Amino acid sequence: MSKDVAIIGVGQSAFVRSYQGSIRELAFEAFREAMQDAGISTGDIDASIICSAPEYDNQRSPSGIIAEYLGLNPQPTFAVESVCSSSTTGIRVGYSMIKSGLHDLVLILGFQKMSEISSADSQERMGRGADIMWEAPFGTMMPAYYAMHAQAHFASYGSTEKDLALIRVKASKYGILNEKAVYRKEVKLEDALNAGMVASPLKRFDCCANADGASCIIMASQARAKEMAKKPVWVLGLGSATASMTLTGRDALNGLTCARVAAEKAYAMAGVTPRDIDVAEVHDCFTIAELMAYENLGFAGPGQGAELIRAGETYIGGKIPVNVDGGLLSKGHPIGATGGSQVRTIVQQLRGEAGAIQVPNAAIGLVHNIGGVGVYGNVIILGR
Amino acid sequence: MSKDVAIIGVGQSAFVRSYQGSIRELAFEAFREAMQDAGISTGDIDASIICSAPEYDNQRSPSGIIAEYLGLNPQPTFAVESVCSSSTTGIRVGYSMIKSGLHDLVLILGFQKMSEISSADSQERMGRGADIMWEAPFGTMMPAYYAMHAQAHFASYGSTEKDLALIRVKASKYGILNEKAVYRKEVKLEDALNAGMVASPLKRFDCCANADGASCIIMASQARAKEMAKKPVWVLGLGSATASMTLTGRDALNGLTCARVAAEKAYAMAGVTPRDIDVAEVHDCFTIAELMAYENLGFAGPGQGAELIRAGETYIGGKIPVNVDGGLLSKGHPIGATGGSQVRTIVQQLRGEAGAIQVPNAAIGLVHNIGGVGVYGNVIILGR
Amino acid sequence: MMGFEKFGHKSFTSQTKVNAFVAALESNELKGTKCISCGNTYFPPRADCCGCLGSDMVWINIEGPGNLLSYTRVNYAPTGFEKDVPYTLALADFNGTKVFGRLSSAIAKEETMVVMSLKAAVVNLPDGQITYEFIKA
Amino acid sequence: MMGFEKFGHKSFTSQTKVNAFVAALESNELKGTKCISCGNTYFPPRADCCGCLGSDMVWINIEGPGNLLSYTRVNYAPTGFEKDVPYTLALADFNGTKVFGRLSSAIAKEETMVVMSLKAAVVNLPDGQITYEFIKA
Ligand SMILES: [Zn+2]
Ligand SMILES: [Zn+2]
Repeated sequence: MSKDVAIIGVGQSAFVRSYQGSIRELAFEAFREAMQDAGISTGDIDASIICSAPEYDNQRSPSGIIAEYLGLNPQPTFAVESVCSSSTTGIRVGYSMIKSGLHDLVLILGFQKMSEISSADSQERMGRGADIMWEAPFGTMMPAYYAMHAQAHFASYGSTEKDLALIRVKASKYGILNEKAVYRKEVKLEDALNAGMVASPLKRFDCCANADGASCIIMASQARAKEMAKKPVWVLGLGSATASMTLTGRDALNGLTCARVAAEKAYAMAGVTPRDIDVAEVHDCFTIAELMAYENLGFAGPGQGAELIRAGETYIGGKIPVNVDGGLLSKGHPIGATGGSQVRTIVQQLRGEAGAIQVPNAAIGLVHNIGGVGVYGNVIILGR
Repeated sequence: MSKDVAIIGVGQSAFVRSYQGSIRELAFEAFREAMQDAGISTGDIDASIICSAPEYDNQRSPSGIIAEYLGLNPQPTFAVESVCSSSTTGIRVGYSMIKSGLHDLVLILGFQKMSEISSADSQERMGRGADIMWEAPFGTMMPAYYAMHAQAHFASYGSTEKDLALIRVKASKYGILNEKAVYRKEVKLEDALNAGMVASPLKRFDCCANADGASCIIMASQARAKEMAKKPVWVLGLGSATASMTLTGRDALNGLTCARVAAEKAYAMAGVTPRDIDVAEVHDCFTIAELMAYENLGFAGPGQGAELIRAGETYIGGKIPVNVDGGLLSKGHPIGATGGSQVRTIVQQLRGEAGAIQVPNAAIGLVHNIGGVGVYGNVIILGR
Repeated sequence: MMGFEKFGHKSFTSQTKVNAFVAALESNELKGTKCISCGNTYFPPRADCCGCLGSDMVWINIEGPGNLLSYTRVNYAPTGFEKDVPYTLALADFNGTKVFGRLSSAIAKEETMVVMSLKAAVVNLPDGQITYEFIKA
Repeated sequence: MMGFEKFGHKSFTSQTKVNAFVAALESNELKGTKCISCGNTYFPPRADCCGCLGSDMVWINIEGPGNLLSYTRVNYAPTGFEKDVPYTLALADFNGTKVFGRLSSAIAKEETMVVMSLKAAVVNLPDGQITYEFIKA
């Protein structure tokens, strides 16, 4: 467990339905918070990495315009993308650039203004999210793919719609406490179970909402972190993996291979096991995604994830508190910003600065961030 | 001058006006050549980095579909973008991932199928390439920006339209020899000077052509490179820098700050000077870009670049041969693939495998790849 | 136009080296490809083999019966598919080759279940497009 | 609609915290912003200061005369600007503040030259859009 690269600053804008400003102004909100958190100025930043799903922007190559607005010229900047996991990919790249010695301080800015394009345009892009040659021509969308995973999980393991609803109930409980979340109302079990069907067996409350938002993470080399940060949070493990984009290339749909492989790599690098994790943020774009994450991350054995939520073990006070900031289900899912928001929550937990949602004595935390429907998987293990 | 990371395989598709296949099939052409060049199989690759300007694709998140087609699951993959310099950004990231110890073998695949979208759509996207708030509303395009740099260079230093034409004449001489180039006809000085004006002072032959194409570079750690490669080419220096996207934020238009700063960093890392460079590939999307590159890279003093081309010093046999593969002006400029193609040329030169365009005894080579109009600049120094 | 734009309820791309897939559908056959050099088989069909880097492929038939691996009945659709809702998307296994597509609307909601036996059938759509769907075996 | 879509020969984005820029143009003034905390000035105007991370800005006037730094007369244009060609794009310096825009078509090609003296003038376009251009000082 080496402590070579640390996170020294975190920031996030409010996640909102429709941000009333430009993407550069949205990015600035997360940037300012992270810079003030780290206590540094723009001249300290050696490079920036901008993370987003570019099909939502009218601006081509937004990394250039955002780096300019943040005052980060002439330092290098570029964009990275792995759809919904773009900002944890950015963090993986930032880690590499620091560990390799190219840079000492790297800023990772994730953003998405999903409302930048019209709703019709958005519906059009959704249709192009899967393999456009072999799957999109049948009329596919993200909820449908996750629904097929849910159906397969139910068939393999006997999990139920109620298990999924229980996950949403937990998300809403914590979402109420998160002032940066887009959805802050209680969802009762019966509300979740009685909601309209989107793609069977997923109903309205099984799905997270689109949102506009930005997140910002500042990473530093060991030397700079020790010099600058009161409470550095160290990158202990990083794992990344993929699965074929087309479902035809996958072994089974009752879990996500990319998450399982990424987790194995992250645990091995950190030298820890699932039992060592005190608090986790998992990618719950749909309730079924959280259920599969329990198993793919080793918090439960294959098919035993439902028992965790039934027993309340993923609440604060349980064996492994998961998504105690409300998750994507409550916060909303501004694609490029999501992973950075998850990392921010874990950093605050490990610093003991999480307020009402603090998991007592959290020392090791985990982030699980998935791009596409199990196409890209990033797992990050952080420690204080 | 450390030899930690090497290039062990290079490949490129033909660059053509309109590729008659899918983007995955186009990518495969460069991939196959690089894999055969390196003599490895897909299981050897630890991660892939896919480089393109995404606004030309109908496929969202093409990195997933391309990695799948190349047989690179479950290894990590993601996209990087800095417009026209995307694939050298990919190489910089690949270097980091290897040097940091995360991976041993990384594949960087750059591609662009500019003909994937209609010509009208392409014209529409061109209008969104600059700052969409403050410059695009006036009707800007890439040639206009480079033309303003040309006008400023002429005003500052007395360079002329004829100097630019001489650069195109050189490009065409070598383009004829490059069987993968899209433009393989001779351009005489008077042809270049008499061609129609695009954006004053730039005329038709001052501009490179759009093209479809792919490039592939395989990088390896020192240990793997020594074990696997007969003629590894080492990454000696990497420099990257930016300038504001809006012209209003720049000091002067008679050169590109991002290139000058990137070059300084690359020379410092490699421990060499401009005089040590035996052969260079520079980003000649427009003739003026090559002229500015002479100065920004230190091959000539500020304002003295024109003397180099007037004296023929950038031909093979001259002081510093530049773009002896025909450059972007002859090869075409498939945005995401361009930097990888430049790197391939230098690798072949340093291996002594460049055939008709071989610069005798080339030992140290340089690549200069620019994204946008001087927004992103990457300089890479390679040695055998 | 290359021919591939004819495939599917809505097409997103027209150019591919495997557009003969559409001609096969027109002859009522669902086909994948097989690499001559190494024997790897592919569905969806591919022009290139990532196993051996070869590009000499032959067409092979995907034949039933197969089994339903998973499915979902969707009530919302992306642009261009609105008039089709609800429809059921499915993944089926044909002797180890997985195929993605729609389940025939002739299969009742109640009888749709994982592992049910299926075969693929070509469907000519009213607008001239061609596709395939899964019907009861 | 926020107001910013009114700026320019063609607009690409409507939402910004500095859309009062358009109202200033309507009052015949070209404005940038100045940070109250640190005094940094910005053109184009910004809502946030990257110097001190503050977001309290006041509007300031950009006043002439300025000098032409560079220009180009374009014969091709992107979608939406086709009817305007040829037109001349330019960068000018107003006492250290650089401004990008078009040169007035009233300035003849022959008299256009780097360092010529200019001032900015608001232009109301026939379709209701508003912009500015550079005219002879
Ligand atoms: Zn084969
Ligand atoms: Zn300030």
